[in-house]
Amino acid sequence: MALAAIELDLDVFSGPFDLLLTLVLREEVDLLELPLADVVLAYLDHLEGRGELDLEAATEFVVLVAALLELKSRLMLAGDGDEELAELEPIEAAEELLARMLDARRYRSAAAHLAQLLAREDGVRFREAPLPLALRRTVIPPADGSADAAQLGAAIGRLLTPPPEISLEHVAVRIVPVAERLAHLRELLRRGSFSFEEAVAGADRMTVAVTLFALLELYKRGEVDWTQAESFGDISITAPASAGRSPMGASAHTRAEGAAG
Amino acid sequence: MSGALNGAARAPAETADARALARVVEALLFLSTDPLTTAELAEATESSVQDVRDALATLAERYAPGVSGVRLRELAGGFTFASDPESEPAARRLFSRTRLQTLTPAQAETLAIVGYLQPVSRPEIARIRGVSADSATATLLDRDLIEEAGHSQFGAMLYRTTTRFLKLFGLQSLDDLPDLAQWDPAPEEEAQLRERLLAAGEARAASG
Amino acid sequence: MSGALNGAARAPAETADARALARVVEALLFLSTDPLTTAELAEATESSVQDVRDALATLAERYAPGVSGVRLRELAGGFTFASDPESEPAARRLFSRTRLQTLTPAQAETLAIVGYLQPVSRPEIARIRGVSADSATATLLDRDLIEEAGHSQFGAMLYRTTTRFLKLFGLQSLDDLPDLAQWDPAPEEEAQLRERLLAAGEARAASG
Repeated sequence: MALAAIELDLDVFSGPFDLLLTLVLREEVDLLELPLADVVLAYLDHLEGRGELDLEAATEFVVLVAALLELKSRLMLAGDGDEELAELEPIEAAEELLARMLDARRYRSAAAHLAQLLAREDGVRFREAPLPLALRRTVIPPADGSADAAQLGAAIGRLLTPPPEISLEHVAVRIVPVAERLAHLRELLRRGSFSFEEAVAGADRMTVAVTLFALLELYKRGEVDWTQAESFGDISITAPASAGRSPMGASAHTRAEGAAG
Repeated sequence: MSGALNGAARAPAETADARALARVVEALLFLSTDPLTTAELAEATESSVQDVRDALATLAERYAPGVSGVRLRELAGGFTFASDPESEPAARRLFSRTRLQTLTPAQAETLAIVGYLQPVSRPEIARIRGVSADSATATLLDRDLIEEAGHSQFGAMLYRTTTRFLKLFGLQSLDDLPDLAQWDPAPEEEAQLRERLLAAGEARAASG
Repeated sequence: MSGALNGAARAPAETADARALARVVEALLFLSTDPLTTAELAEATESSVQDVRDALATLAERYAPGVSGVRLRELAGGFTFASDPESEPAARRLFSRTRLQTLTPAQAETLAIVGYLQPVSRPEIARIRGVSADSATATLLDRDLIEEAGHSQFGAMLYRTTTRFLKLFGLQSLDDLPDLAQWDPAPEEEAQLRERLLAAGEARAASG
């Protein structure tokens, strides 16, 4: 028996299971919108209906669903940048992932909006008849010599240009080393107390995030004390009142320093 | 019925010249596949833009819902005639050629990205979607909803939306697309997401 | 059949159903490229031929000369809308002007590839451009800027430029095509232009 016999009736798709696979591979059904749990439930229903277990078909099903699951989780993790993400500090990776998720979400919502617009225009057609012959005959061809051959040369020049090493440039997050931020905070601390705002004046989002991470690190090591009067308020940072405050533990140190380097 | 038409004759169409202009504008809109701007109509009819506007107002009454099976629509920066949806069942029976089918989610998403970011390259679309956009892009090109728009500085082909896109989606211009920020999560939700991601990232770093 | 267009049939259009049918027939005639017979219209609208005739009579009044710039005409066994001849001068101004198009980037690129490499096959053009060249090739053929030049050894159609191409660009012969040195990023390379274009195209395709 074939898995094709399993009929699915889901929001995004209804039809036989093997067609679903084809459509997923051709990107005509969005895997991200496909509830795999429902697919599994439909399969279990199917099994129950038959009253017997075809071991071969069951194995095939498990393999296929596992492959779909893996594919789907990769999609959800925004695929192509995984190696890059792995090299980022956790906080950087989190920011990058967040930015990507928000972006994906914006365009997914925009896509839903477009689908609504299209649905609103359902049943509207336009005339697409060619012009009557009498009018078509009046087409005026551009005059001889009116085109510039230089545009042909320019087009070839563009086509001869090899692509740059693939352009992750516009994707890549600027790397802000924690060590540099640690040094910056220590330098400020030597001059007495300061506020977090001062420490990150004019800095970009990534630097702000890494500075906060560095600040946490200094706090763990007992090098600073900080207070924040209210949520989202400025943070004031001072040298610790008692120098005897013990650090959080050697293992945390080692890991953070390893990451910072 | 002719009664509706006579009743529609307001001030602008009262002179014989104004009525003649409305007829010519009507014929041009009928002939043209693309929406025509008031400037194009004025130039073709050798009239003022104001006279063209008056003619369009006359036609809007002549082609009002319930009066005519054809509607005068303002789309893609110009004016065009379109069928009234009430005739769709009959149109479906008569014409084998179907109108634009609905878009798959992948196509809608790709179209949204091109709509908002144009001109935009395929690698960039793929980056935002997290998956390749090749087949969706090809289909959208095929359906004349997007078109090529030169090359990026890195040599990748750039894409933009077409006039047909605006027409089929009932838009006057790209400015009719709502601000993307309206789909941003609330600040609390964003903060929550950030925390969860950070926690996951730290767990991964600790285990790795 | 005779008399379908003379305005004798006022009474039927007085009912709401008859008016609705007239609107749908109007929309179908508007959308159709070819004349439609009363039988076709009756089938599409699921009405009787007599009701369709009455609807056509109503439309004949609505689209009478001097009333509308579009005419309802009975041709070769069917009905069709056509623009009124009074609009022809304006239509000529409008459509002959918009026909004077410059080359789109895709067309310029395809034309440049044919110009410099001729004879060249469509698959080769697509490989160099990294995207399909079908629609650009069709337009260039249509405008008589390129023409077919036999088949390659693998059976693909080959293209070359035409005399019209030389005239349009004001060239005496293909030798007058601009020297590429000023646009060539690596003029010192020994390889043939064709090989280098294919290599760059494939690199672009690989990079997305």
